[in-house]
Amino acid sequence: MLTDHLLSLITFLPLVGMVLILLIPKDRLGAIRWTAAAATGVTLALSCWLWFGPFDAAIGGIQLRESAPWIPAFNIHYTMGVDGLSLPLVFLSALIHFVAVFASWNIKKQAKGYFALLMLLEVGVNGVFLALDFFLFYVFWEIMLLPMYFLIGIWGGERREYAAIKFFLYTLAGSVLMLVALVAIWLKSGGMSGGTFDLLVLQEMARNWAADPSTFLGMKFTTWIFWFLFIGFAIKIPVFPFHTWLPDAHVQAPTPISVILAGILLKLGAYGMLRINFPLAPDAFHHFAYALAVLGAINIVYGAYVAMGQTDFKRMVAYSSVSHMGYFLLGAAAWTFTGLNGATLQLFTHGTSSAMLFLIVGVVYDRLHHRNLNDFGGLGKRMPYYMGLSIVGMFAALGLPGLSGFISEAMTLMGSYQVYPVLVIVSTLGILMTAAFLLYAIQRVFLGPLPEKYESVPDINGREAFCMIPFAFLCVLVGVLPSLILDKMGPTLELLRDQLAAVVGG
Amino acid sequence: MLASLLQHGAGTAGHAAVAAGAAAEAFGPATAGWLLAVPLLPLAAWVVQILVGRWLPRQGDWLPTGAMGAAAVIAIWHFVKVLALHDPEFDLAAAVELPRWKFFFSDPSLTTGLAGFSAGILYDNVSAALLAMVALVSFLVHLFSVGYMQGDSRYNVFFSNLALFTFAMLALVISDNLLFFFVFWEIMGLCSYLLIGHLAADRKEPKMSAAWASMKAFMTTRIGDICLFIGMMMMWKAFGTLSFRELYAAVEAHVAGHGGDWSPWLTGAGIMMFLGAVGKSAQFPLHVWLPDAMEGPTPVSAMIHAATMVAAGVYLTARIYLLLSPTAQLVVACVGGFTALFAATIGITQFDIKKVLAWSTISQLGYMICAIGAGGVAAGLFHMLTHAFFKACLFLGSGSVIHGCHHEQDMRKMGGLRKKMPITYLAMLVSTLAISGVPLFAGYYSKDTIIAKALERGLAEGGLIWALPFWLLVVAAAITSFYMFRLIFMTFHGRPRAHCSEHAHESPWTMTVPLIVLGTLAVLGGKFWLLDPLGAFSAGGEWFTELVHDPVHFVDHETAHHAHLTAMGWSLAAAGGGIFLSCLFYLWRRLDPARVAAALGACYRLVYDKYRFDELYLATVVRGSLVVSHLAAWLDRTFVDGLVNAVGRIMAGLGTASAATDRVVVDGAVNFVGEATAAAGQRLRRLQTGRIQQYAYFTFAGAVVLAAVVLYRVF
Amino acid sequence: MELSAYLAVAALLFLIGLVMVAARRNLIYVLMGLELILNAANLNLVAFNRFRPEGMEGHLDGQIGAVFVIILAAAEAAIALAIVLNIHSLFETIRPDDIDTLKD
Amino acid sequence: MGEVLAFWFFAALTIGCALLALLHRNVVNSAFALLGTLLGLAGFYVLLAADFLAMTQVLIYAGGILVLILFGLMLTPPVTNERRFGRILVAVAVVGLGAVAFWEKARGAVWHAAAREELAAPAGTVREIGLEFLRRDSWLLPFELASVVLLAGLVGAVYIARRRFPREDV
Amino acid sequence: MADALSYLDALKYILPEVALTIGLCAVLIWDLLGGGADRPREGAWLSLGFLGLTCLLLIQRLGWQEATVFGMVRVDPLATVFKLFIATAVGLVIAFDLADRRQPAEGKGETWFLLLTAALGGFFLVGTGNLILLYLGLETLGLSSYALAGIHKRDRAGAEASLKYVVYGALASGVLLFGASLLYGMSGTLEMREMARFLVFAVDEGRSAQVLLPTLLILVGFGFKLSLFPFQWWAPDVYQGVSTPIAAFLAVASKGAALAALVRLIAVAYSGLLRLGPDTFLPETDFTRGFVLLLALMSAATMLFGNLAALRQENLKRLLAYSSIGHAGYMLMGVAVLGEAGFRAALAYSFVYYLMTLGAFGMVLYFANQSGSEDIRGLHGMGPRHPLAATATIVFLASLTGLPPTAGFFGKWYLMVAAWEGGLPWLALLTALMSVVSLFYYFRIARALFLRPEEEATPLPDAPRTPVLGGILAVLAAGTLVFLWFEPLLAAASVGVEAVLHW
Repeated sequence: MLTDHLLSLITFLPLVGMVLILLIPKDRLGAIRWTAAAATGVTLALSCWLWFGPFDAAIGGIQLRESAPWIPAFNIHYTMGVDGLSLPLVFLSALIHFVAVFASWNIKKQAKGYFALLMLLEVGVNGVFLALDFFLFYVFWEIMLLPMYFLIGIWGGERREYAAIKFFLYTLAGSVLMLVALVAIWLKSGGMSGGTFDLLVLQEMARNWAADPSTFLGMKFTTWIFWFLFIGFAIKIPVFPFHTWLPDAHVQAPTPISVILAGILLKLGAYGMLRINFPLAPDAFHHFAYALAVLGAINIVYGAYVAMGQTDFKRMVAYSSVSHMGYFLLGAAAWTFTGLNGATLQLFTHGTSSAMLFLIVGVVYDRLHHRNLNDFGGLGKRMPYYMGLSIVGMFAALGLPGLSGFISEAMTLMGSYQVYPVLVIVSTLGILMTAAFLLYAIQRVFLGPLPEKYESVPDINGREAFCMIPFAFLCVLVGVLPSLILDKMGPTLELLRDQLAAVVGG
Repeated sequence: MLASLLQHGAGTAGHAAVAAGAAAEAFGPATAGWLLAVPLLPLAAWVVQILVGRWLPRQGDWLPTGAMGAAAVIAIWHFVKVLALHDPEFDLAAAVELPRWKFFFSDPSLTTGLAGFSAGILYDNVSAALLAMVALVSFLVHLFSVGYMQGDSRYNVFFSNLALFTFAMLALVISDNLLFFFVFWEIMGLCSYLLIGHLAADRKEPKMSAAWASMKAFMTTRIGDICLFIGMMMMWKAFGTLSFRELYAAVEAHVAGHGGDWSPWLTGAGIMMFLGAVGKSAQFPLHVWLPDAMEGPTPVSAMIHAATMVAAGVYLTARIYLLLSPTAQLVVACVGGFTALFAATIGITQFDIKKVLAWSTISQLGYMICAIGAGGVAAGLFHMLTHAFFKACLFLGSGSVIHGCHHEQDMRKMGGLRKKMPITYLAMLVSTLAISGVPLFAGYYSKDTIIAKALERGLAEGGLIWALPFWLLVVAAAITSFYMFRLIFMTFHGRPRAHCSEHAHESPWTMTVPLIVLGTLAVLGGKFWLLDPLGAFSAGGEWFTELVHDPVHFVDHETAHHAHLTAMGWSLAAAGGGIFLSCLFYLWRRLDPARVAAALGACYRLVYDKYRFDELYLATVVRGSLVVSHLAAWLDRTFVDGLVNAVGRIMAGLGTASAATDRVVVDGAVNFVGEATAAAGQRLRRLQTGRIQQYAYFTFAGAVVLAAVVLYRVF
Repeated sequence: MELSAYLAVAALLFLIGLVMVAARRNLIYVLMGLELILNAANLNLVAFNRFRPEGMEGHLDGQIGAVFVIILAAAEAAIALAIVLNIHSLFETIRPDDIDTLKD
Repeated sequence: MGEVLAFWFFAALTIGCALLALLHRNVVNSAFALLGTLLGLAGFYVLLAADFLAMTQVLIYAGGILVLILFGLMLTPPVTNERRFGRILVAVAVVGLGAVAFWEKARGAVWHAAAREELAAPAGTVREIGLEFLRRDSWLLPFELASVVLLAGLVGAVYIARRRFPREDV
Repeated sequence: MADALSYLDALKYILPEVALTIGLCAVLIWDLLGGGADRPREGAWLSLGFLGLTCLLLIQRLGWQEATVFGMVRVDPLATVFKLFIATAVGLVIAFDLADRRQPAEGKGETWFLLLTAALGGFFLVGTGNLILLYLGLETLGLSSYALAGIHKRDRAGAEASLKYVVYGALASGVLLFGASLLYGMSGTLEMREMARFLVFAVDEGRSAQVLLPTLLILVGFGFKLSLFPFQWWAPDVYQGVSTPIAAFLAVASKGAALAALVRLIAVAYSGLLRLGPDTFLPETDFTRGFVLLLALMSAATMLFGNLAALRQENLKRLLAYSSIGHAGYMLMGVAVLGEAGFRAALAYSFVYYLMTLGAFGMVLYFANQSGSEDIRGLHGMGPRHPLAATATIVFLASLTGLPPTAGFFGKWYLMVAAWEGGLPWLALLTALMSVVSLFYYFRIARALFLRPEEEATPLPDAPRTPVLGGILAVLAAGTLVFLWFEPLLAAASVGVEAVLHW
């Protein structure tokens, strides 16, 4: 019984939390917080259970499928399902939102609204990962926009309005492209007479579309939808040159929101590419894979260089996300088994490490109220535990073996090298620069003499440590035992790769 | 060349069956467990130490030290067994069933890519010797640190990092594949970063220079690491495996398949992988980090220079030797030889006692690398081993000196410590004799073999360029003995030249015991003529070269013998010359070094400034990267952001633009008729003028345009 | 006379009405122009009613429609004039161009 | 023949007066010119055998609406310089352009599905129209609705045009 | 069929109209008896009561058989649904008017009366197949609206708005009438249903342009009511000038009625020239192509104008006026397809539009009550003080922008699909693009509400609380949000279109 609707539960439990929060009087802060914690906590527990319980790692395809008609006029169904691709991301989402609640413990300004929006955000994110109906996917996708807009816009930093609207406009532009593709795909699949949104069915149909030589304005149908979808998702990832919303949004967002943004929202674009973009336009993907790989390489190198040039700690971390998401694109574009696994694992590992980095920035910002890297120094003296955790996070981010980042980056690069050796070699420059700016940051924040004004800075407290330790633990765990996750993903990704290979023949 | 390779392979196969039986007898099924315990003991110690070390008695220093001690005992015990076996082709995997770790995927049905990857243990003669050496030296360094690091504000952290460092090196030594090799290799990079920068986070007086040095070390070695990774990827792409054994076979087959020709990309891959060693072993041109790494506490220096970091590079070069094409080998040999000489020249000019030792390390590493490049894998590794003993001894000795001199490192302020610190003096003297290549001391044997191997290869290949390594090494040998004795004389002889050295005192037992042990090994490490008078483990005491054979022999036995004699002559002459010159300058004071330096002028300054490589890199690589990154950041802020936003602006601007068009068009029309200039006037800014009749005009006009478009387009 | 002659007159009236609405700078003229437009339509209705096809004679729907138009014109004129009077008392002008406080 | 003459007479009257109303400087004169147009139209209606309508036209338009407009004229001040030929020309140009565009395409239009040459003799329509207004399945409902419209117009107009500052009345 | 009905049977069909007429008479009498000046609320309750009765009667008639009564009144689902649309909208407008604390007390009786009259006009407008009755309904609606616009006779802005409205409206309806007369001439009948046959003949004979001319002229009238380009000029000025409830009335009730009538006119009178769907294309004629192009161009221009001009508005009502222009463009997109799916989408969107636009105007009213200002500035920092109304506002804004899961998204989705499938993909793309543009100005409102600090809020010292209004907003927001309802909306639109297409 529970397993029948497990996915719906995971998706909509936060919504229950949101309703409960809205019912609590706004001056009862404690109740609001604990309700949020409980809602996300139970969701996390359920996703853990999903992981260890009913999910069968041996199956590559969709599991625990739920389906019910929703809007029959358009043949829209409420279809949910999980496979190896979505499982780790759902878990990550649940974890990050759970942690975000605790990271938000200090928020007092309109706390009720804040936590309610946070819950709504989780609904959208989990829904996107679990939806198997394109329309449903789109709806969940858009549900995330509003909460994010307000979470940045109300609780953000000095330029929050600008950042919020920029985020909103960029992502909405992407969504609109996706919407256009959605309409086109639906009509192509039969329109009012027999069209479908079922992603699995659409994947089957995509083979015929790929074989269809007719063109519109000189481009095949699959090419059109490929680019529409790609740009839509690329904005979210974000891929150069659509990335400029990200630093602004990150810098202005409050810490927990940055954590969510970097930890899970960026993954949505990537997930969308693997779930929808590439399978629905396999031939176009095959044709343009090199361009994508080039974009990925640009992301890696460019992001790292720009990060090096930042003086704002958070901005630097934000650009590091740009750089790290480039690995995904590179690995996915290569579409080798290793590359694909690496790229997908990168989503998870970057989720943990970047979440940690933003928590790190948040801690120091809470204490010193600025983020200017050149104005820190010597904090290791007063905050040894903080420094220790930071080092774990930063080295995980720079891809140190034994920590999670290395596994995914190494797999991505090795997998991609088989297809795009030159690009991979260029990308290694990004690895170098990543190390450079992170070490430089460590040095400027923690090492050297401690300025007088920071003499009384306290070390991290239990709550902050509680937020960071799960991520640190995951960084180490995945770094040492990547098979924990890869085993779950492998069959699905192999299936995915084979499906594409069946279309493009190779 | 190829024929010899094949021959070698055939010999191995024939021999293996016999040897495996003996090995299986010697090593029981629990061997893998024991071997894994060697790295895992320090790892466990690290975990405990990092988590709760602070609250343990004595801040837990006994924990890693004890673990290391146990690991050393295990490693040496197994090494002794290997020695007793006395089988040059010994490989544990052939004898005993070893566990394999399916790292990426545990699902066997996934057949592609890294899914098939698994990691195992590689325990052969080389690993065995190295494992024992690393474990022993590391243990001694731990022990030394107990004394040396007393009072450090992050005592517990230091020990945990040290334990992790050791773990990485030990694990690296027994890794049977490039990927895991790389993993531990990088973890060592992290530890070196943490340890070199140990004082940068000191609670009392953090040293910013240590921070810079640690970053420099990490970044410089990382350049090499990335090259290594690229090399790995090239190999993996071509052969689909990263296991050393399988790679040897695959490359052999590949070369055989191409009629004995090495594909250019193989040369490239080899050089790439070697560049990893260049970074880790501080070879030219990535040598710049090592001298700065002296910012770390002295035990760390000892660790890095003797047992871990730099040794890993040499070990890597040895491991991939069979993957290197002849061209790549030449590159390796030349880089090594050049580094040996280049670093030695700088060593002459330095005054910081640890800096001198650092440059000497680089130089000695050059020897090892050069040896491997020249085909003397055994020689290179042998030197690595002996060097580990005497260099660890030298470093710990210098640490002892520094400790005794209240953390003074400038040799110009020392002098006359011979009497105040006799144990230290003796240990260091012995080690210096060893490094200088004085016969009967450990270094002599290994160094001698290296020079001989370089000569052999030069003879075998012919040509000028292959002759280069030999001469580079010989000159370097002379310089080495010169500056090493300069160090001894300046530090221990003469009169105290400063306050600090006057009040020097001998170090506590935790520091002297390691010195004694290492000093002993510096004497005995080369030949077992004292340890093993009966020849139980080796015939003639040449234990290492008997145990580890070069995979390829380039010349016949006769030539080799002659070459050996020639090389011995040259190296003895070089060592003697160097010592003599040193005595002239610093012991007998017949020559004034200051005047010579002044006479050399700019040349001297250049060498003193380490050929200004730091400045060069700072100006090009570092500044260049920074400039590019700032440029990129600026570009991103202004241009890329602007570009995409411009679309939005155009959108918003359309409103204004259409209004502007309208201003022109509507105004123009109205003016053309000559009516209502005043009415239109300035207030006609936008279409929404608020005037109902103008709305009517716009409506008519719009309707007419629409109708016209439709009528004339369709009909 | 034939039908098209009536239609031409109606069309001319219609155009004159349009021009009057748009071009004269007095609200009273605007109202008069509106009346002209309605009358043009009425003329159309009546003329078409008269020239109906064979077999459909007798129906007076065009004429009746015109009656309704006249009624509506009266009501419209009443309201429009009331509004104009109101405008006059608030703005002291009935020049349409002067009544432009609402604009961008 | 008489019919043709009458047509031309009424046409001249209608269009001429309309043009006069459009172009005349004085608004009162324009209003009276409009009267000519309306009367001309009444004449057309007579020609078109719509006697009831002609009467209605004279009564309601000439007698009602026009008087209303004249009242409006009296209650508002004269506007000076309200005639601008340039402006009229622009309007004529714009409107004419549309007309010409359509004329170009619609030339030779047969506007009626089957316009007859032979017209039935005119007969009185008053009774017919009266009956139509009261027939259930014909114009009864619009007729009732018209009363509501007039009521609405009345209420609206009266409310808006009523003297708005009652305090000044006192 | 219609003739078979007895008088009483026929009367039963128009009972809602009868109830409304009685209601307006009652309100008028009540006002004449002096109630309007002293007890405005009673009149409102009276009106609401009759509107409620009307709605009940309409709901009762939802399932009835289609019929033509009194010769020219068409009672079918399209008419009934839109009568409900109008009646409920007028009811909400009356409620808004009651809640509007910034209006003078005088003229209330007239306001209620005129609103009911307008509703009656709307009833006939949406429920007739006769051009003259359609004109009559249009004018009843229009005349009442003109008077309503000027009902605050001491307000200069209101007076100016009413003047613009009446001039522009009378002009437009005159042009419509002229077009209708030409159409009458071409077909010899005023009944749309009979007209269809003649129009097909005419087009077959190659007289497409002759058919297009009256069509264009008729579109002027509808374009005015729906504020389509290039007939939209009045809308911003008028919306800004009139009181907020009346603006809501103009934006919703008047526009909805006009849309339904337009759909009926096209679907019936031009039924021979329609493209009924992807599979049932009738032979495409010059006329069809021209008509589609005309409507599509108008739709595109309307969208562009509305959305672009809204970008820099400061006055909320003016902003909403431009936004409603943009939305009219979206709705016209459905009509432009000239097919069943398109009509259905347009009607469905009008329901969505009803919810969110009424909500948006209610929001303006609510916050103007608080701050005394109708500018965006007046909203600053209001969000946290009025969480319910502000949250509802966000829902409306999201819906207006077209974000899921609000009804606005589903409506837009339907329109896009219909347009794309109907051969106008570029128009669908433009709609998508316009969504992004519209986000920019809609979320200036959200920004003002929530992102500006609370300290900036400037509530009037004696700002009255309007809980009822808040409640209405919440209900509308819930309606906008519960997207699962889209299915019934779709069904209603479907049934309505079916009814007219297969008449």
